[in-house]
Amino acid sequence: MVTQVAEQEQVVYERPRSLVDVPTHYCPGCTHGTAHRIIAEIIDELGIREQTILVASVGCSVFAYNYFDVDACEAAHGRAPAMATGVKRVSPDKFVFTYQGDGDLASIGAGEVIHVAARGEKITTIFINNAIYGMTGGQMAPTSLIGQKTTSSPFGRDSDLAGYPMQMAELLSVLPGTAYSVRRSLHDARHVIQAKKAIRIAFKAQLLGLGYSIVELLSSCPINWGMTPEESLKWVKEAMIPVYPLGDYKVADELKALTKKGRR
Amino acid sequence: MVTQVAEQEQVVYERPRSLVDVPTHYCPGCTHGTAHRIIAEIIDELGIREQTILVASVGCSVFAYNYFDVDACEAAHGRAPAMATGVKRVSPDKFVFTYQGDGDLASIGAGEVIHVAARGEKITTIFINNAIYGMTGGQMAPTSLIGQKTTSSPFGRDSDLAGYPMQMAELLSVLPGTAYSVRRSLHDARHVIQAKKAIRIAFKAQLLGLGYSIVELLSSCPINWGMTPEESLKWVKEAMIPVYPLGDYKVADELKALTKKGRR
Amino acid sequence: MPKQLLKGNIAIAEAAIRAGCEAYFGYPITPQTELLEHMSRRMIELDRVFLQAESEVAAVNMVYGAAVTGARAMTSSSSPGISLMQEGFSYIAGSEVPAVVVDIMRGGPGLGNIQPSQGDYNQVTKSAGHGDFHPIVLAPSNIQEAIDLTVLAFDLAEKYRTLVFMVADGAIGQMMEPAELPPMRPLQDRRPEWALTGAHSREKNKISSIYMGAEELEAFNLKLQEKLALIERIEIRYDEQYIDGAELVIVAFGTAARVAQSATMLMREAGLPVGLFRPITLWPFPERQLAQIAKKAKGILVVEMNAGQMLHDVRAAVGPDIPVAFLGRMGGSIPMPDEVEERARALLAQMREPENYLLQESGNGHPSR
Amino acid sequence: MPKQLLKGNIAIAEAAIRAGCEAYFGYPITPQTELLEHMSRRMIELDRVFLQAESEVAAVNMVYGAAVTGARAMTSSSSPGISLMQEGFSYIAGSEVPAVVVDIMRGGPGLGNIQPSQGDYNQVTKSAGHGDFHPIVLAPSNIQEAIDLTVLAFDLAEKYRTLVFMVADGAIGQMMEPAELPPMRPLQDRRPEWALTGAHSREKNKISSIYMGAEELEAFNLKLQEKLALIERIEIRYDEQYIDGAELVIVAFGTAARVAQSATMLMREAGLPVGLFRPITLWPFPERQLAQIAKKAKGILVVEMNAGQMLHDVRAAVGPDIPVAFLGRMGGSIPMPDEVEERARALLAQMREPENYLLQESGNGHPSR
Amino acid sequence: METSIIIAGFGGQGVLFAGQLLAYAGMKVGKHVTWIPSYGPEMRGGTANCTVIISDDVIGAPLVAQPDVAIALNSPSFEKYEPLVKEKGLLVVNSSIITEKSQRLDLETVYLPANSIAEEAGTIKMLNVAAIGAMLSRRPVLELEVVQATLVEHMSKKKAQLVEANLRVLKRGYEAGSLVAA
Amino acid sequence: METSIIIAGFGGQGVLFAGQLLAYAGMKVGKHVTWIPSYGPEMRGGTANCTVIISDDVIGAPLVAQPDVAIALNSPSFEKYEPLVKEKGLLVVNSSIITEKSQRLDLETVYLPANSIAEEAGTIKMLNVAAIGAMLSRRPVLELEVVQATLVEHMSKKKAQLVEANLRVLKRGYEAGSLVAA
Amino acid sequence: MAKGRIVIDVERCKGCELCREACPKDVLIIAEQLNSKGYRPAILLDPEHDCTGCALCAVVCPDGCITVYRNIVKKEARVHAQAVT
Amino acid sequence: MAKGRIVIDVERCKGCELCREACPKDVLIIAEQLNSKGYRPAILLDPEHDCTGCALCAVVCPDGCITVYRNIVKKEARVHAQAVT
Ligand SMILES: Cc1ncc(C[n+]2csc(CCOP(=O)(O)OP(=O)(O)O)c2C)c(N)n1
Ligand SMILES: Cc1ncc(C[n+]2csc(CCOP(=O)(O)OP(=O)(O)O)c2C)c(N)n1
Ligand code: SF4
Ligand code: SF4
Ligand code: SF4
Ligand code: SF4
Repeated sequence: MVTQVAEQEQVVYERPRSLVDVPTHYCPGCTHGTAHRIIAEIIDELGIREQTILVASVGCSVFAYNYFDVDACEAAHGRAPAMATGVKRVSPDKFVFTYQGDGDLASIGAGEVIHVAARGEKITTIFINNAIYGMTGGQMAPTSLIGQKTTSSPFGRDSDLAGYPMQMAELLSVLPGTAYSVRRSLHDARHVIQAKKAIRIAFKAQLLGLGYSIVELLSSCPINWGMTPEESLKWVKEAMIPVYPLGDYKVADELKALTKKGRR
Repeated sequence: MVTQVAEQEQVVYERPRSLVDVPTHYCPGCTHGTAHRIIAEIIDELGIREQTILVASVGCSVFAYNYFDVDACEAAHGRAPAMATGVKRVSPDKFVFTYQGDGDLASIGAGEVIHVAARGEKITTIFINNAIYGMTGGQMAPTSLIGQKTTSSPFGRDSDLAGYPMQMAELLSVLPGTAYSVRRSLHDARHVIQAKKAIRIAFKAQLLGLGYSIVELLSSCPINWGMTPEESLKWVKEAMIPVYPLGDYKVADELKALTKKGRR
Repeated sequence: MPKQLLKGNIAIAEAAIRAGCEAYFGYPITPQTELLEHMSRRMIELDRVFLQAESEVAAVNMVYGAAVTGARAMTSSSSPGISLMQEGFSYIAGSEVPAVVVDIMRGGPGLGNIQPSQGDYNQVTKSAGHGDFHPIVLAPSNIQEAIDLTVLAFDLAEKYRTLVFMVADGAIGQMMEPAELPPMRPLQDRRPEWALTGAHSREKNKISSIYMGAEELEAFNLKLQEKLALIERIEIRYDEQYIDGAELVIVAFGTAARVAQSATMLMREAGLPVGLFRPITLWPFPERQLAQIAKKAKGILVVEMNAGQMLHDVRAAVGPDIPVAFLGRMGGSIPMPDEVEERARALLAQMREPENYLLQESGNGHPSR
Repeated sequence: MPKQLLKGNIAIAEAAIRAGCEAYFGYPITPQTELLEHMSRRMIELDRVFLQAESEVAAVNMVYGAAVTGARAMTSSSSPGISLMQEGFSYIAGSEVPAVVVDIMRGGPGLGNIQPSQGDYNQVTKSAGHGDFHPIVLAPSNIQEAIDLTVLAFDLAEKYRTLVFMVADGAIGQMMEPAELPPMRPLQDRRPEWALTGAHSREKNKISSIYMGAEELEAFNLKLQEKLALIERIEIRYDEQYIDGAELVIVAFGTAARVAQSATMLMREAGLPVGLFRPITLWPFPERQLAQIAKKAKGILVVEMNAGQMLHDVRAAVGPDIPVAFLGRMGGSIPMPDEVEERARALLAQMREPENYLLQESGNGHPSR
Repeated sequence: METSIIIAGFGGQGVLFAGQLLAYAGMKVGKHVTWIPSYGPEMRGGTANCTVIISDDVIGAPLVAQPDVAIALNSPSFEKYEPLVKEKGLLVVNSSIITEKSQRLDLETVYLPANSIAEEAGTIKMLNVAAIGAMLSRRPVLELEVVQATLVEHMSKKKAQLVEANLRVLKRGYEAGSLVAA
Repeated sequence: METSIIIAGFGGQGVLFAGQLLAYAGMKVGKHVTWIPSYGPEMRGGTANCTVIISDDVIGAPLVAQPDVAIALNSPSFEKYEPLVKEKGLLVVNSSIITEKSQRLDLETVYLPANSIAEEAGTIKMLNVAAIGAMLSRRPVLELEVVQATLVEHMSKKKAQLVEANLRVLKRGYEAGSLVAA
Repeated sequence: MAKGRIVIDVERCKGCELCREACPKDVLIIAEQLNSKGYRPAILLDPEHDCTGCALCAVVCPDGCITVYRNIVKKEARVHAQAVT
Repeated sequence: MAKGRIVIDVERCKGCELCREACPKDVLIIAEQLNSKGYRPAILLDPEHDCTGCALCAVVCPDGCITVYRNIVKKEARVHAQAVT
């Protein structure tokens, strides 16, 4: 369906250079893909592709290292922050980021992420909170909502037995080594744009050597939620945001300026 | 040196029943001993000795199970909260507490303690913060102070390389499953008495089934700090308290009453 | 109970429940997850303990906690998760409490993949953690056996106050077969007297794996070794098929044994002198039994879904006098019956002209393909 | 360099530094801690990377992270910590990056104690994690050798892009002996081309242990097994003493070998035909070399500080034709030379009246005392 | 006698249920059966498949390199399994969405417009049942009646109202199968 | 010739340094030496000890069941090691704080008031050096001069001003050792 | 003449319909025929040439299938900026 | 006659001196001779019978070596209460 391109036309949106030109394995409508795209857009924009090292994690994003056109490795489940610490400590001039799901970061990896924040490791984490374990087929995550039915909480999450949703952006903001900790959502265009802004600032936090930065992104899992992509985004907006308020929980003074004046 | 006891005399202080009558292996002046004593006093006072199960941890308190006259087990390093979860889940009618050092709880065991707090496990933790690894001979702990010289931070803890002191009482108070999270100190009689008050409330929190309770106790390590017992308590007061402010960080409403009116 | 069409993971979970499992702690991992999922429903319905732990490290230590109170506790995982549980296993062994662990093995090393494998043989039989101990390791090769061995696992764990593993590969975890579940057992009405139940009108109980003095720890280890020796004497289990007159004996366990069985049947029908020896306890390994059989045979073919791990135990058992060949598939590939038959026929041929034999024998444990 | 009186842990740390170690990540644990402590001073002085990790799990994954960038990285721990690193080891093996690990073994299982032990033999040689792989395992028996093997460890790790262990017991970690340190090597000036250094004017590099398809993962495993086979062919190291004319050959490694050596010397002086065979690489195990020696001897005595772990490899190597006895101490007890001598003399005597022999032979791997 | 059947298609095409239907039916008449799904990343988006073995005696491997029967419900499956089917084996092709044709002369091939048949006699979702019907017409491993009875027993209660439709689709698939020229 | 020496006492009594002093001295004159401390929980409060072996050829085990020499600086050490010393071995007892006497007739025993000697000639902390002196007087494994030289070399700089005192204490210990009746 | 135009990579499209949802002008529909992956891709249906090239569809597309073109008209530069920022 | 009196378990005492520090009346001193553990224990030196039985020494003793006795005098009950609470 290629059509003539008129002279005066200009491209106002296209796939970012830092995304490899292959189809992803993500389910239709899964916003993991959206997160990938905006991260790649920022890598392009900041011109750091050739100095970036991605530490992928274990979850549906396990193949992220195939999708980003940057040097990449694959950590053990939950250990991406530790692995990224190893990478960064011996390569301080590189830009190092982890991409982790909520099972990976909040459950098995809670200790490691707490400690990179406590140490103020100069790395960045993009944290995909979809309130469930996607890869393994929809079990309860520490981020699942009270009452949420999953394949391992068939009667709905009962706080008496399974505890309460973990608000990681808030928790990590308490630690002194954290330079930037915010929560955004991917449920519509406006929020995607805001998420992208936050990612830019988080990346800059590392480039400025300010410490640990993390952006929590509320994301969808249509398949395991048993919803259509459209219903999923509605659920993010109406069910998740009330439990996971969007906002800035820690912003180092050096970054305040950036958050203010718009796009750059 | 037994002397005649006059008729009208009364005993106003003696070793608690719940402490086994053996000498401890703790170094002279180490306030681990003080913590043991006041815990045992509360166990006696609440009359729960026969329903108590202690989950000891790995640290200088590794032999705590020899000192408390209660059923006890010994967890792997850092895993006391997980082990206590296993104990409590199958014995909901028992009183279960862990006794952990700062290396055990804040370093290797950070993930497990975060999760008992997130789940609101009905267990209690007595957390001994002595800003160092005692058992292994004085290495840096996540709680060591900036500039503190230890056998693994010979030039003093440098936050650029080794991060910042972790304030666990504050961190754990953020999690919804935590019913009670406070910090006390053992550096003088007045504070020991306050610490004992806090332990009483923490224990009641569990007995009332309110969720997870933890009392962080600032403690001394004369041997590894290279100080006399007396200097050590001074250091707790003057160096540690400024970094680890004493206070109540989370007190469930049901407990507010207890904190108010004095002793019982 | 009538037979039902049951999925391996679910059959094991339900069998554990009927065997009186009071507490399950686990963490999701393919290809084991349905086991945890079944527990998440049934244990809650039965008002028993189910908890999805934050990690495998936490899960095994929760099991340890439940076990010291004398409760029947279990966990399940797959290869990477089993690696994370090693310290916990060692503590459980060091404090002699009963516990049951199910390992539905997948392809390794590392993240590898989630396809069927037998790559954890050494990890579970030789070293489930630091220090000198062995868990009892049971290896079913069909769903019915998986059910029966699950029940046995709890009984052995309690009888010897030891760690018992049941290991199967992803294929057994994922497949469905008709099988019969055992009746529901009543839960134990009270806890053993060594257990932690509160020092109520008795001396306190202590459970730990610490023995600071070298002498005490050695004494404990000697006691532990005696127990293991006893288990080696009386708990060995294995299965034989077509062994009479078998010149070539195929040795395999789990899914590999099913495959070998198909091949063996076909070859026997074709009149070839082939038999099958299937260890059911991987530890203790049926060393003497296999040695006996080897005496009568002319050659051995070990078939595994790994690089040749049980192979070492087979070699040690049968000695150098009889040639041992190896057929191994790795990374989630399952050997096919014709593959086994082809190899077996070749070996039988070679037995007639032994001189070529050495050429054909696979190196020490490495797949010949 | 002149000889210095050096403590094992510190000698190993300093040797690693001089071998060009760029990054150390570890967690304190007795009897290994001085190694970490030395690193905490020297690495910082040299402006290299030292980081006390929050746990052994984190430490091994930090090493993994440093290793994928091509940096010379290492960690060290003791038994319980080594158990916690198993998943990480498996990932490192699965992605073929070089890394060095020091295990100063202590008494197990569980928390056990902190006294010298060789109880991790199986864990490091047979199964350092899930899946099919073996690290190279070096076992020094004195401080000088510990230094030399540390340097070798880094070279082998890089040469084969593999995991290399150096295992010693607490005695070697804690004792002081005169030894010579190697000269300081310059750090490598640039990273290998497979390493992650940023996709600058080249295609991106990917390092992972995932091979989703069974075929791919099997292909990888075959490649890995070939590499291991190569190592088995050319990297075997061992030491012999008084082997000529030895009727009884004592087999031991590490501290047990030192003890055996004292005993052997004394017995030789007394004119008894005793020799010592000391494996230096525990994996690959000097199977053929030992088999050769066994051919000429009448009996074997294996001495270990565990329940008889290397014993299995010795048995497999020498076969059933020669009797193999075992002397093992556990839980931190170190066998004493006279103990070994006593046992050896008894065995020599029995060799003259073989009929009693079997009675005397210790069961499979369990200490006879 | 042992028959191995591979059923493959997109995630949504009811591949696993179709396989279980056969396994349950086989069990009903006392045969040995195994059912094993492909599992794992294929779960995401891609294709799913399962292998069913129905046999008169004990079944060894639950998986086969070369199935006696392959039912391909989409093109990727056709491409993957068409070459693997045993000589003289049966290949059922969902011609509604698979345009390719098999070049193998050693196979018995049925081109079944499963989607349309299902849509006509029931709902498009039942295309899997249609394919099963067609297969049974060519390989009477099990009697149609047995499969029908099994269908009735095993359709989850909430789907009960769909049973009739499924039976119709099964029948039509069976008929179509026997008609369609090889 | 191989001599094994165990030195034991309270944590603060300089047991480990005393052992290293001998090891360094042995090394200085080209002998084979090993030094190994007790480590671990004894660290807490309790007693410490170390084993030194000085030999003309390669040393096997760094630990011995029965030492040639035992230097007991406190009662627990006396109780633990007095029975273990080899026949005809040497036992040095810090009589300043050890009241017990050895019942063994097969030993050479020196009761040395180490605390008082140290306090007189230097500071009480140097009691370990006094004991070494006494031992050397009975077991000339090493020349006194060598040990003196080693002491000078190895006393950490900041303690330099104490060297003289230590040398005095060493000498007095040596003299006392040769005087005190066995 | 439309202000904008989009090109959808139909082979990569998974038919999640999020772009259709996002489009303020309703110029996107889901095709009848499947692509080779078995999905029904989104396609541009723009009879009245309503596409403004606002790029909202591209912003929400999880699979980065959409390229957006627009005729340069001063006053719109801002819109665009904001849209892709 | 003193208001109070303490008994110290000298064999358990480790001579840390914390009780001496805590005592408002300075009636505790450290003994010259070592106990069997090699520690110099604290002992009660109370010539002027100054010990009030306030129990502060016992409250700070890490090793629970001190038992405190006091003559019952109404008005002091409160002090005690507060002291041990
Ligand atoms: C040690 C270990 N435990 C468990 C697993 C299985 N596993 C793979 S991904 C995953 C969780 C994925 O959920 P999440 O992190 O939320 O990411 P998502 O798939 O939802 O994007 C689990 C438990 C594993 N691979 N390794
Ligand atoms: C898995 C494991 N890692 C390390 C150790 C060694 N270790 C024993 S105690 C300890 C830390 C003790 O410090 P802390 O928890 O602060 O307690 P403290 O001794 O200061 O009271 C360590 C690292 C161990 N026993 N197990
Ligand atoms: S399972 Fe969920 S998280 Fe994973 S790719 Fe599919 S939709 Fe996305
Ligand atoms: S080392 Fe420190 S913490 Fe441990 S007992 Fe001694 S003083 Fe207490
Ligand atoms: S959002 Fe993208 S993937 Fe979804 S339908 Fe539109 S173009 Fe296709
Ligand atoms: S506080 Fe206790 S241990 Fe310390 S000196 Fe006083 S009585 Fe002794």
